[in-house]
Amino acid sequence: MDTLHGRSERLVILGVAESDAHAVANHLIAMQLREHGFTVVNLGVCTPLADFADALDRHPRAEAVLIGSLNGHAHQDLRALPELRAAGRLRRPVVLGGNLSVGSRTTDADLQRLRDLGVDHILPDAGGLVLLLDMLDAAAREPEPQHG
Amino acid sequence: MDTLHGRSERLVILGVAESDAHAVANHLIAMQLREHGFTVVNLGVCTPLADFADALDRHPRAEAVLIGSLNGHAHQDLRALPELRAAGRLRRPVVLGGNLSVGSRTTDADLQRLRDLGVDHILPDAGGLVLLLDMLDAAAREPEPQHG
Amino acid sequence: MADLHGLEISARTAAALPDWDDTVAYLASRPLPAVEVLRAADAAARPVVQPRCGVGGHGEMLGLLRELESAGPGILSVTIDSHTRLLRFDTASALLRRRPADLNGYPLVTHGWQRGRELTEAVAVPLEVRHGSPDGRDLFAVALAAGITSYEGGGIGYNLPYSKDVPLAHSLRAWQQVDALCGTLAASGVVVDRELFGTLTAVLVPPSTSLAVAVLEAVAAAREGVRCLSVAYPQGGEPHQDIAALRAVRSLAARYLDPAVEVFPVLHEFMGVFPRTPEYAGLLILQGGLLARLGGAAKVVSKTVQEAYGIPDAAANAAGVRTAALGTSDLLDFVRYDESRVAEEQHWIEREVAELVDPVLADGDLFAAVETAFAEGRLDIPFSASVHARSRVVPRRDRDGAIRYADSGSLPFSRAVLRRNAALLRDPEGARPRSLIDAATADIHYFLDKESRLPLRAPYGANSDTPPRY
Amino acid sequence: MADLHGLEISARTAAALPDWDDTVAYLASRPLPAVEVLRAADAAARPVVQPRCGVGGHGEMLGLLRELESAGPGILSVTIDSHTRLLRFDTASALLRRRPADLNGYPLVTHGWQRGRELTEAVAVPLEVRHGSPDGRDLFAVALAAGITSYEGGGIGYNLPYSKDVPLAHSLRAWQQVDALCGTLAASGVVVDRELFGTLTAVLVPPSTSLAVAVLEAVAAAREGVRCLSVAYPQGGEPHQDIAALRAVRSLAARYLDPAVEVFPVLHEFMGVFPRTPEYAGLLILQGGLLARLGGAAKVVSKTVQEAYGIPDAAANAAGVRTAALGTSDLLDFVRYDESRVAEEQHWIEREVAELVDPVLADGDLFAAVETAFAEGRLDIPFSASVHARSRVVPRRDRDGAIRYADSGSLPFSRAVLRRNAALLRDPEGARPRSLIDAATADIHYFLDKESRLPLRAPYGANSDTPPRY
Ligand code: B12
Ligand code: B12
Repeated sequence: MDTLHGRSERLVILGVAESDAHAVANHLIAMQLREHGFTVVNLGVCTPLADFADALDRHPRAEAVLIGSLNGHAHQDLRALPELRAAGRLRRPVVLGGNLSVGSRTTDADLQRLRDLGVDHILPDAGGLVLLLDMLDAAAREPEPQHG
Repeated sequence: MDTLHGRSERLVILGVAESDAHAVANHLIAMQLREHGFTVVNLGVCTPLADFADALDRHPRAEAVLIGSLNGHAHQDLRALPELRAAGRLRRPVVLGGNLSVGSRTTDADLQRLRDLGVDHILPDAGGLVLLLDMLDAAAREPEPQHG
Repeated sequence: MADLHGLEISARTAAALPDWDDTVAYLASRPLPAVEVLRAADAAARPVVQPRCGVGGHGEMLGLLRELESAGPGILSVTIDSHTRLLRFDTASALLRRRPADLNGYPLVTHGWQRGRELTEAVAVPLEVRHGSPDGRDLFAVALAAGITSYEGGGIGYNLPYSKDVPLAHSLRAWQQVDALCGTLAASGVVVDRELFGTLTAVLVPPSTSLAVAVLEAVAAAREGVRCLSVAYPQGGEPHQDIAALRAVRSLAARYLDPAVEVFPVLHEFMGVFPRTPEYAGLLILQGGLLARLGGAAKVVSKTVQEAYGIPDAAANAAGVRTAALGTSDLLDFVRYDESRVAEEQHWIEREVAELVDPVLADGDLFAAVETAFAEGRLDIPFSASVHARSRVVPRRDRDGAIRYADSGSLPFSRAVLRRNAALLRDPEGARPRSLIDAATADIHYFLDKESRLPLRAPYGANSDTPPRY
Repeated sequence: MADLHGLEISARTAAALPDWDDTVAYLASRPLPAVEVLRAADAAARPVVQPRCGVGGHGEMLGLLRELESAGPGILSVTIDSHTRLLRFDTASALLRRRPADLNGYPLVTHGWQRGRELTEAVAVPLEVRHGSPDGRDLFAVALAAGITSYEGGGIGYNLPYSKDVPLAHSLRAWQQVDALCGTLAASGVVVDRELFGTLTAVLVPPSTSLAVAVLEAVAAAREGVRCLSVAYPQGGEPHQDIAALRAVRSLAARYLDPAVEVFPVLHEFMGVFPRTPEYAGLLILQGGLLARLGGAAKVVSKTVQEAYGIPDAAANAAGVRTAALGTSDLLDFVRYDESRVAEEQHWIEREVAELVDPVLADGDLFAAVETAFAEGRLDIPFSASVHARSRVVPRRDRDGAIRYADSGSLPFSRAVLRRNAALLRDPEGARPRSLIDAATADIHYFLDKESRLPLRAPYGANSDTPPRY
C-alpha cells in the first residue's frame, strides 16, 4: 500500500444495501466518483453484504466499500458485518450513507448501533465522499502504524 | 325576588371590558338575548367596571352582569372587582366570556386568577348563556337559603 | 399640551422626546424605509409579507422581531397593546412593571423612543407601528423618534372599530395633525408610509364600505401632504371579490387622488373568525398571499394557524409569514381566474364607493361632512364599536361567499346597486327562512362552517401542538 | 408451489390460507370495496385522498389506520416492508419478532390473513396493499384473504424500480397470474381495483415514460379480465404538464383499452426529493390535491411534510391527508389555468406514448416484445434499479420545470418529438455549460433549490417539530 499510485488507479466498491432498491443516489454517486477519476465497481441496488465481500476479494486494491441505505433497513441489512469481519473479510473502511433508521428521526443510538456492527464512517450526504476517501487514502499511505 | 315573574321582566347588563373594543360578539349576544325576551342594558365596548356597577345601581333588578373580554386583558380590566364588591356593589353574578388570557393557550391558572377576583361564571362561548341565566334565575327563586 | 411642528401631544410625552432635528436626521439615516420596500414589491409585482407582532416586554420584543425576520418578511410590525391604544399609558406602564406578559402588545410610549430605536436597529427590514388608536398622536411622535417609517391609522378606521365614544371630529383632527407632520417630513425628504385601516370591524365588511372609508381618509391625508399611502383591504373570502377590491384601490386612487401620491394596495389576510384546523387555516393564509399577488397588492399582512386561539407564538407567526410568502411565489404563477367576473365585481365596487363618497366629497368641509354622514347613516359600518356610527348596515354572504348588503340602512345607494345586492342575496327556492341575525351569524362563521363540512374530522390530534380552547 | 386458481404461490403461504370460497365470500361481503370509492369520486369530480402507511407491529398498524381514518381519507394503505417485497419472508418474520419498529412497512405475509382481516375491519374505508414486489403473488393471495379490495403493482413498474435482477419475463408472468385471478373474481362479481405504478423510479420520470409503461401493463391486465384499473402518474412539478398527463390517462385508455374496463387516473403526489421547510412541503402537498382535481384524477396519494426526513409519524401523515384534501376542495374552485398550454402538452404526451407503445403492441407476443424492447433500449426508464433496463434515458427539466428528454437513448421517437424536446431544453444564451449529469442533479433537487431561493430562511425554528437530519 505504500507504493505511490496515481488517481487513475484508485478503485472503490459501491452498492446499495440488501433490502434496498433506491437507485438514484447510486447512479449519481457512481458518476460523481468516475468524474473524480475513480474506478467504481458498482454492485447496484439490493446487494447482500456477502456480495460486497466477494467484490473486495476480486478487487483487493479497493480503497473502501461504500454502501447506501435509503430505506431505513441499514442495521438489518448489515448484520452480517461482524461475522464477515471475523472471517477476515471486508477488511477495508466501510462507508455508509443514506437514511439510517426507520422513521423521521435518526438518533445517536441508531448511529451507534451501526458503528457497533463495525461501520467505519457514516456520512449524511454524498457530498463529502471524495474528501473522506482522500483522507483515508492519505492515512493509509502514512508510514506510522495504524490504530483500530 | 320570590315573586313569580314572566320572561319579559328579565333584565341583564351586558358589556365589553374596559380596554377592549371587540364589538361583534357584543352586538350578536345582545340581539340573541333580546330574541329570548330579555331586556338588555348594553354598555357596549370599552366599559370600565365602575360603569357596570353604576348600571346595576340604576337597574337593580338585573339578574346578572355579562362581560366580554376578547383581547386577553380580562384580568387587568376586572382588577377593581374585589374593591367594588367590598364596597357593596356589583352584587350580582358576574359572567365572563371571551379570550381570557394573552397568548394562544388559556391555562387553568389564568381562569383561577379571574375566579379569585370574584368572577362567578366563565363561559367559553355565548351559546350556553341563556341556559346559565335560567339556572341562576331558578336558583335565585329557590326558597332555601343560598350559599356563597 | 406640547406642539411638535403642529402635532399636539401631551407635555409628558413631549418632554421625553429627542430634538426634532435629531428625529428627522435619524429617520433620514434609516437605510431602508418602508416606502422603498413597497416600491420594490410593486415593481416586482410580488407583494412582501408582514406579520403582526407585539409583546409587552422589551427583551421579548427584540427576540420576537429577530426570530420573525428570519422568516423573510418585507416589513415587520410593532403591534401596540390595547391600553396604549386607548391612551391609558399609566395602566400600560403599571402592567409592564407587574406582568409584562399580560400586555397584548408592545407599549411603545411607555418603553420610550430609545428602546424603539433598539427595535429599529435590531432588524434590517423597516418597522410599522400597528395600533388602533383613535388619537395616535403621542404614539406617532414616539414612533418617529424611534425611526419607524410606517404608521397605520386614520380618523375613521382607527376610531369606529376601536373605541366607544370618541367623536369623529376629534379623531379626524388628531389624524389630520399626524398627516400634516408627514407632509412636513416629506418636504424635508423623509417619506413616511401611512397605512389606512380599511379592515374596520374586520367581520363581514363589504368591500365598498372598506374602500369608501379609505378614499375619504386618503383624500384627507393627501391634502395634508402625505406622499405615500398604503390602502388596506381585508380578505373577505370570495376570491373574485377580493381580487376586484384590491384592483379597485388603484382605480379609485387614480380617480380621487393627486397622481403625485404613491398608493400601494395592501391585503389584510382574513380578519374574521378563523378556522381552527391548522391545515385549513394554512390554506386561508396561503390563499391570502396568492390573492394579494393576483390583485396587485404591494404587501400582504399575514395571519397564523393560531388566529382562532389567541396571540400566536413566534414559531406559528414565522410559519404564517412563510406560508403567505409561498402564496405570492412563482409556484402559483400558473393560476388563472375568471377575469370577467373580477371585472364585473370591480365595476360594482367602484360604483358603490362612488355613491358613498361623492356626496361627502362634494361638501366643502370634509370632516363635518364625514361626521354628519355617519350620524345620519349615509356612511355606516357594520358591528361598530363606536356609538358614532349607526351600524344599521347588515352584511351577508351570497351563495358564493361574496359579501353583500342585506340591509344597507340609510346608505345612499342607487336603485341599481340595491337591486343587484338584493338579487345576489335572494335565497334559493325552498330555503328555510332565517332571521337576518341568524343569517349574519352563520356568515360570520363561514370558514368554521366550511371547515366542519370538509373531511377534516380530527382537527387536533394528540400530537398536534395547537391548543384546544379551555 | 401451490396453485390458487391459477395463482402459483408457495406451499407455505398456501397452507395458511382459508378456503378460496371463504375468501371470495369475505371479499363479496366487504361493505365498501375500493372500486366504489373511486366511482363516487369520479362522479363527484373530486379526488379522494389516500395516504401511504405501514409499520411493522400489528397493534401499531391498527392504531395508525384508525388515527389516519379520522383525517378523512377515501382509501387507506397497507404499505409493505422491503423484506416482504423482496420475498424474504423469513427476514421479515425474524425482524418482526426482534424489533418490529425496524421494519419500514407492515409484513402482511408474516402477520397472516387473519390479522389482515382485523385491519380491514378496523376502518370503514377500503384498504389497498402498496408494496413494490416484482413478484407479488403470495402477498396478493394473503391480501385477498384479508378482504383487501385494491392491489398495486405490475410486471414492469414493480420490477424495474424495485429490484436488481429479476427478469421481466418472470415479473410479467407473475403479475399475469395476479391479473388473471382478478378476472376470475370479477366473473364472480368481486371487482378488485388494480393500481399500476406509473411512478417508476419517481425521480424525473418523463410523463410519456410513465404512461407508456402503464398502457402496456393495462393492456396486459385487461387481457386477463381485470375490470378496474387505477393508473398512477407521479406529480412532476410543472402544473400544466401534470394536468395534461392526468388527462392523457383517459384518452390513452379510450385508445388502447376495451371500454368495459373502468380506468381511474391517480396522482401520486411529488415522489422526488422533497423540500424540507414544512410550509413549502405543505404547498406541494396542497398543490398535488389541486392538480389531481384539475387533471380529473379519482384519487390522489398524499405526501407529508416529513417526506424529506423519513417515514412520517401518524400526526404528520394525517396532516398530509388534510392538506391534500383541501387542495381538492371547493376553496380552490376559482382556480383556472392556461387550457391551451395543457392541451398542447397533452397532445405531445399522447404522441410520445404512441411512439413508444405502438411498436411493442404491434408484436404478437406482448411479454416478449416488452422484454426485447427494454433490452434494446426501445423502452427505457431513467435511474433504473434493475439491470434489465438500460437507463440510457437522461431526463431534464426545461425552464418552466417540465420534464423532458435530454437524451432519449434508443427510444424510437420521431424527429418531431426529438426536435421539440431539444428545443425546450435549449439553454439560454450565455448560460454556463454543465455536464448532463450536473444538470440532471440540479433538476433532481429542483424543489430544494427553489426552496433555498425563497425567503424561507429559517426552515426549522427551535419550536418546530420537524427534525433536522443528523
Ligand atoms: C425516489 C424514492 C423512491 C423510489 C425509488 C426508485 C429507485 N429505485 O430509485 C421508489 C418510489 C421506488 C421508492 C420506494 C421506497 N421507498 Co423511497 N423514496 C424516494 C424519495 C422520494 C427520493 C429518494 C431519491 O432518489 N433521492 C435523490 C437522491 C440523489 O438522494 P438520496 O437518495 O437521499 O441520497 C443522498 C443521501 O442520502 C446520500 N447517500 C445516498 N446513498 C449514499 C451512499 C453513500 C456511500 C453515501 C456516503 C451517501 C449516500 O447522498 C445522496 C446525495 O446527497 C425519498 C424521499 C426524499 N428524499 O425526498 C423516499 C424514501 C427514501 N423512501 C423511503 C421508503 C421507506 C421507501 C420504501 C421502503 C416504501 C415505504 N415503505 O415507504 C420503498 C423501498 C423499497 C425497497 N425495497 O427499498 C423512505 C425511507 C425512510 C426511512 N428512513 O425509513 C423515504 C425517505 C420516504 C419517506 N419519507 O418515507 N422510493
Ligand atoms: C374581528 C377581530 C378584531 C377587530 C374587532 C373589530 C371590532 N371592533 O369588533 C379588530 C381588527 C379591530 C381587532 C382588534 C384587536 N384585536 Co382582534 N380579533 C378579531 C377576530 C379576528 C374575530 C373576533 C370576532 O369578531 N369574532 C366573532 C365573534 C362572534 O366571536 P368572538 O368574539 O370570539 O365571541 C365568541 C366567544 O368569545 C364568546 N363571547 C364573546 N363575548 C362574550 C361575552 C360573554 C358574556 C360570554 C358568555 C361569551 C362571550 O361568545 C362569542 C360567540 O361564540 C379575533 C380572532 C378570531 N376569533 O378569529 C381576533 C382577536 C380576538 N383579537 C385579538 C387582539 C389581541 C386584538 C388587538 C388587541 C390587537 C392585537 N394586539 O393583536 C386589537 C384590540 C384592540 C382593543 N382595544 O381591544 C386577539 C386576542 C388574543 C388574546 N387572547 O390575547 C384575537 C384572538 C386574534 C389573535 N389570534 O391574536 N380584532
